[in-house]
Amino acid sequence: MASATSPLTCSASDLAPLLGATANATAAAAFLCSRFTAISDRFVDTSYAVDNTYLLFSAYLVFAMQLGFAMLCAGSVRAKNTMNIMLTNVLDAAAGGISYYLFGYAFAFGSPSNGFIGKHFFGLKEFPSPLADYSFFLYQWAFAIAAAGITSGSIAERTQFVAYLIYSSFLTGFVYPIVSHWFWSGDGWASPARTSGPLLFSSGAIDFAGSGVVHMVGGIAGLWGALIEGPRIGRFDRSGRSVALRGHSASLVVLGSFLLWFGWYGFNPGSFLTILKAYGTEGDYYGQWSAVGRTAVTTTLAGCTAALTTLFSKRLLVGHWTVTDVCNGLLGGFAAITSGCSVVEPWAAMVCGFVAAWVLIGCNKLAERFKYDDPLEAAQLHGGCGAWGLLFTGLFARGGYVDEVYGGHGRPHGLFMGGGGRLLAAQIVQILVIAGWVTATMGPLFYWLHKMKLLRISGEDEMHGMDLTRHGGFAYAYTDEDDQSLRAGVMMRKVEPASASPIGQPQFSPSAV
Amino acid sequence: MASATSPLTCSASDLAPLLGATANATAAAAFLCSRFTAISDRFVDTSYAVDNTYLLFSAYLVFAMQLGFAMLCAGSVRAKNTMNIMLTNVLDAAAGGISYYLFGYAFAFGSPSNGFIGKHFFGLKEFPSPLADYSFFLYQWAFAIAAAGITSGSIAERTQFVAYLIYSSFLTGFVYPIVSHWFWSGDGWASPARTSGPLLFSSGAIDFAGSGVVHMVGGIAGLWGALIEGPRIGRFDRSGRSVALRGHSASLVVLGSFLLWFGWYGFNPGSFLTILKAYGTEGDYYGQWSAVGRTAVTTTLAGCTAALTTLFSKRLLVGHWTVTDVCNGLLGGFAAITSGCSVVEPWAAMVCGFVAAWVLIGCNKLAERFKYDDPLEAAQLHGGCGAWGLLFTGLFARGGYVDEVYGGHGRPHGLFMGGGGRLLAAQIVQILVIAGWVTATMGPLFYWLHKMKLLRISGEDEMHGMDLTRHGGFAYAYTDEDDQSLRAGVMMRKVEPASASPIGQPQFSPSAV
Amino acid sequence: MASISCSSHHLAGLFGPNTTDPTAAAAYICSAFTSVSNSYKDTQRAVDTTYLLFSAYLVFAMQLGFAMLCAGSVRAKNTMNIMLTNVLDAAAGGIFYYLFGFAFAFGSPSNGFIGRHFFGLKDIPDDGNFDYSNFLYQWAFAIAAAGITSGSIAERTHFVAYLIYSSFLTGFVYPVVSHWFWSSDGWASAFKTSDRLFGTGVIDFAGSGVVHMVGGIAGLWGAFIEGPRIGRFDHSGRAMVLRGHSASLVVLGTFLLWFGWYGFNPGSFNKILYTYGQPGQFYGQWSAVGRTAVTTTLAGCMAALTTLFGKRILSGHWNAIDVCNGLLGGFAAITAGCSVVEPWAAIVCGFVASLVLIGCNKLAEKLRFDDPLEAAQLHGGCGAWGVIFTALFAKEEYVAEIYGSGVHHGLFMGGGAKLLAAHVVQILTIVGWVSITMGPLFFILHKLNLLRISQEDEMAGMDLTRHGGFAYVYHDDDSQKHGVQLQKIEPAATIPSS
Repeated sequence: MASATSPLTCSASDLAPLLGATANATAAAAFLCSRFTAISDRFVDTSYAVDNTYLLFSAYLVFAMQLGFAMLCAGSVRAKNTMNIMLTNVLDAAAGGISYYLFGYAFAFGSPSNGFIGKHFFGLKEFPSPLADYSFFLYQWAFAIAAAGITSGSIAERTQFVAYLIYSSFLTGFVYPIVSHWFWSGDGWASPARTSGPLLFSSGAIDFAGSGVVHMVGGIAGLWGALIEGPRIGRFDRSGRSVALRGHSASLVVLGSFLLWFGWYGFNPGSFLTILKAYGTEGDYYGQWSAVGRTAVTTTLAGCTAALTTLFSKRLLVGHWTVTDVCNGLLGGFAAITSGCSVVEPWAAMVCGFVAAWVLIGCNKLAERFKYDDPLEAAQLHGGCGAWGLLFTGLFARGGYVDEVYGGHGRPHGLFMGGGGRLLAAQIVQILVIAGWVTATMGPLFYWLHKMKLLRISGEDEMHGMDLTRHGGFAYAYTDEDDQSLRAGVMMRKVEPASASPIGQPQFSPSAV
Repeated sequence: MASATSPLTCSASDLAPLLGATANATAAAAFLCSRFTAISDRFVDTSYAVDNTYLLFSAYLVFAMQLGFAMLCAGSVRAKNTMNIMLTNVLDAAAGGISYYLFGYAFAFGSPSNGFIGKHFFGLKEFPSPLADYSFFLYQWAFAIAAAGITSGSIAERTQFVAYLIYSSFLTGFVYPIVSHWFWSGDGWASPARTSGPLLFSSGAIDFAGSGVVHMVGGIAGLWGALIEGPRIGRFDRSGRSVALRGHSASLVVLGSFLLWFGWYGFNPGSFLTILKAYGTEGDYYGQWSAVGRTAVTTTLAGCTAALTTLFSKRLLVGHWTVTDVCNGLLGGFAAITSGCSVVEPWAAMVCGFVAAWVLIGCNKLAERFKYDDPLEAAQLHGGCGAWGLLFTGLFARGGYVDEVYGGHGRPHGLFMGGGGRLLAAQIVQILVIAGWVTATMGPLFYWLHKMKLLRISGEDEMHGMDLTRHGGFAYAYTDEDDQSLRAGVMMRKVEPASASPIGQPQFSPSAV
Repeated sequence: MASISCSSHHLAGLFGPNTTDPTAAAAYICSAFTSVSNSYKDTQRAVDTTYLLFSAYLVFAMQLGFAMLCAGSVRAKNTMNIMLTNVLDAAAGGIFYYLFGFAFAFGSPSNGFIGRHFFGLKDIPDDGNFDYSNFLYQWAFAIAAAGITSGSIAERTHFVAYLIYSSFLTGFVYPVVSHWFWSSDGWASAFKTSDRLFGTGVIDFAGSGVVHMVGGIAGLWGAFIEGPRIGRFDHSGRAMVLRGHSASLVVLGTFLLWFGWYGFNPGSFNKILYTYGQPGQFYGQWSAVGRTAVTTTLAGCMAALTTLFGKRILSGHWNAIDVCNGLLGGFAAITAGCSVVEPWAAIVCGFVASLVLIGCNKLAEKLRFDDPLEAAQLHGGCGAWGVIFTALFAKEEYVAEIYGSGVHHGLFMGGGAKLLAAHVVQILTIVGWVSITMGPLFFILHKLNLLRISQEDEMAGMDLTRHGGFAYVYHDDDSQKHGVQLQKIEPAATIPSS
């Protein structure tokens, strides 16, 4: 704002002498200057309105990703666990909303603060301020719940619902906000826009929309959860060979993937937060609006390249044209470009997507070898491709774009673009720090839940599916025609074996459906 | 832009003599004028930001139509081909992204160029320019993939995947961009906004959002594909009677139709590209923002009328209230209004929708008579209703609106609105040219694929469904509980009848799921 | 705009005779200011229209949400039927609202009861008050009301009855209610310039009463007159569960509704480029819009969590469907007050809303009232709570910013009871008006045997008997066709137990 308004200022004491001999020079100058001040104020209003419109609609798109996650997860698990996984996705959003309001946002962006954790705006107290508005809170909340959504995929189909509630609140309310404070807040120790101290390696880590902050955090948390729980029953047979446990609906997987793609246009371009900002001279056709468009283009190209690479690689490796693999490849490309989307050229985005597809394939091979079971490939996809994305930014970030987006001149940029190794060093530090922090917090949590027997469901529950045993029934009833009550009875028998009547009455209230 | 900035210019050399006797007239004038220049620049920035925000979010909505197509197609085919059709929709978007980036956009909008084909901006080189920004590229890409999506519906359930990849790249990368160059680029020979030569019939063809450029191109390409392939096995019985091959999920059809409706609000109103533009006097309540709203209203009313007309007609003709038919009618109304949405009155949109519903019903009758099989009625819907839409614009375009949208005074407009026959003549030329061009390019391509035995799958594959034979398995697994591996084995047996073991090992790698 | 306006007469006086040509200089400068002012007006309109249009698109997406929610909540055999009604809500609503609904609602100037201009969008746009974008936005609201009602009477209603009530509701009943509370001429509107109800008028910002209660109460009468579905209550009167056929569609629909609600509530400001107090401040309508999105989110989140734990205690399950309904109940409740309450109050609103919903459901069960989607309980009950909630918790500062001074604020916030009185009147009026219009309509349809389908049709499912076939064909191999589907109707088929 400040830079935009300055040349419009008008000082009556400057203008009056210029008008000098007029009848009432002071009054004339005051008259004119008051008009200019009014115009300047009007522009301030306009830019607030435009920027908030932009940010709010971006936040809505990011929120739509939660729907995408829900559908992707639902389609990727077996039908008997659909209700369970969808419930966790709804609660990510709901519990995340409350905890991010109460303290998560304060930990992340409560400035002024130290480099480690924020300490203002608990419960949105003294909000809004000139620095942050409600739309920014909403936007950040949508990001926070995305991280928890990623993790839920890794531990799907075998985790107790209570464990889910605990880790989700902890991740959204504490682990994730602190990471976002480090890299995105003006006070964060590794932020490239740090104002309260020197930049890390004079550069700061560039994680524009969160390959590390969101995707790696979610992916590594999932990695530990899935590792501690062990694979699902039947995922590896007695001789140790891997057996595919197919999801129950490819339509839902495609629906979810497209919704995530749709929402990613809020995630990446939206991370500019404002759109009405000139770069360099005012009145020029090139400004932040153009950079926003470029970010949408790089995002698109990275995903497209990754999808095509996956298609042909899988055709060669497996022999099938598989839509679910293509969808995962696509998402891997998006997760990778998220870090550098605003500071790379479109052709570099294609490089990013190409490598991301191979990173994902490699991680999946590795996971299979180590008998690691992740129903949604979430750790591989968001952890692996997210880490590649951070490296990619350190290699391909273009100097001019970095200067425009983060301010300053001659900032360190990508190694391959002639910007030296400082940015790359900062990116590597970011990868290590995120991996370490999430491991140090989420690892013990999952281990403790495991020891308390709160993490994994019983083998019997797992065989029957959690929907029957925990969530009041199966998600689908396509074939029940008139034997509805019979079917409900059959299902309930499984839950309560004591029920004597062959056609048991449903025990739960009708409104439970 | 020009209209917004011109009256705000302030020339110090004009103003200084007027201030004359003041102490320092030149300095005072320079002072004042510099302020006005700053204001003018600020308005330029603001309008770039507002217009880009508008265009980007419109592009996101148009992209959501790809999801709509995917769901509509998935629901309209039989369950055994669901994976196949969804994969083609994902790849439309992905392959389209790459090819449109590399050369499609250059062919379409690479100005300055000749009337036939563009020749700049390959790989977005020297982009952005004052004429076009990244947001415009993104918007046009979303349009390009829509055309390919239409065609995929016509040839669903019986086409080899490789054939699909070939025609899709060719259509998105070459056939469609050239058509869009003719009618939408400032250099195009039939463009109503042509700047590099005389307008066709002093009018140019008005195809505002692409009834012809997008829908007819996709529909006619599909017509040739489906015609050369022939109908699906079982579509017409031995005595030649038509047998309905029902899609597997009406829910997906409705989901897809609503998503397309949602996305159409980006497709039609978004085609204005800018929203901050005054018509006539500045500061008036009427301007492009109002025309954008009117376009959304005409779009809505055309679709609504077509849906209702279809509902009652089908009730009379068939005896059922059929939701899938109503959805198709709705989409037919949208495809028809797309051409004239910005230049007709709301009441005319209702006429458009009413006729579109009958055009679709007529085309379907005709298709049945000629034993033409199009699983999604795509050729009838997008080709037939699209052509009607072009005629409709030639009949009902209102003079005042045409002048506002395309500039100029007293331009030829609709025949029924007293605008003479020149616009109608241009529209008829457009229909003929598009039909001819697509036939001349896509017809031989499909024929060549047919001769190379690359077009149609084998009868055996078609009976089993492509999901099993080509895409690694069925899209749905609702009932598999613990006999997962057994089931997978059964499925694979169909592919490889040699497999002897009763419980076959899945042949595909676990990461394939 | 006043402060940019420039009077060349006044300015020429200031320049005085020493300037070579003071009149021309002043005119020159002032014309520049006038064009600045005009450009600014254009900018304002473009920004506000962009905002309103995209909000309208989001609200429209709610219709998709309703369709998916309804489809998932009914049995598979009635899926085509319910989805068709949702498509037609939007389509028929579009035509009727264009022809006269919008005119009844906002055709000003008019009396307090009903509007009478803009039939068929004549004279739209009019001088900056109403533009096409306003029509589109209000249309999306109107079809939402009809969508609510369709849920209540699902699975047992004649399609023709559906067409009749839907047109009547969207074209007449709903527009009149929205005229009362939202038009500047409406007798109970807080936007009224004088003679406001109890000196304050009703604050129903985005329509807990106008949209949700109208839809919910219409559904209540419909479902009440039709009676419960076959098999919903057994011979001894105990409630049986008729489970919906797809929880995935329910969750999909719920998330889409949540997504669309960001157009419904924050979008109801209609404008975003509007200053509160002094221009040039960071705080203005753009901030209030953001706050509204936040209160909406928090109310829904809290209601979902409360329902989760409440139902766990009551029924022993972690039930996704119930959580979704609780969530929507929270949204329906916050809709009235979303713009004028603090975020913490929204949490209170959501907490109570979920208890209201649970209570209403218990009551419905006791009274043997069958509503397949809980629409009457959810939209009627939680909507009414939302109207009350606003009268208790509306904050003075926010009310003044949005409605101007003179409108009262919440009882618990020290604003006295006048607002509460007005809101109680709103609830009673809406209940009364919808009952005397929709009640007789449903009763006539019932008497003419146009309301409820035959028992046979109901058992077989309407998709087979009325809509040309079942919605799903998953296991069609090559012998597909109607034979397999029709077997399901013929009870000869044995069902292998799962």
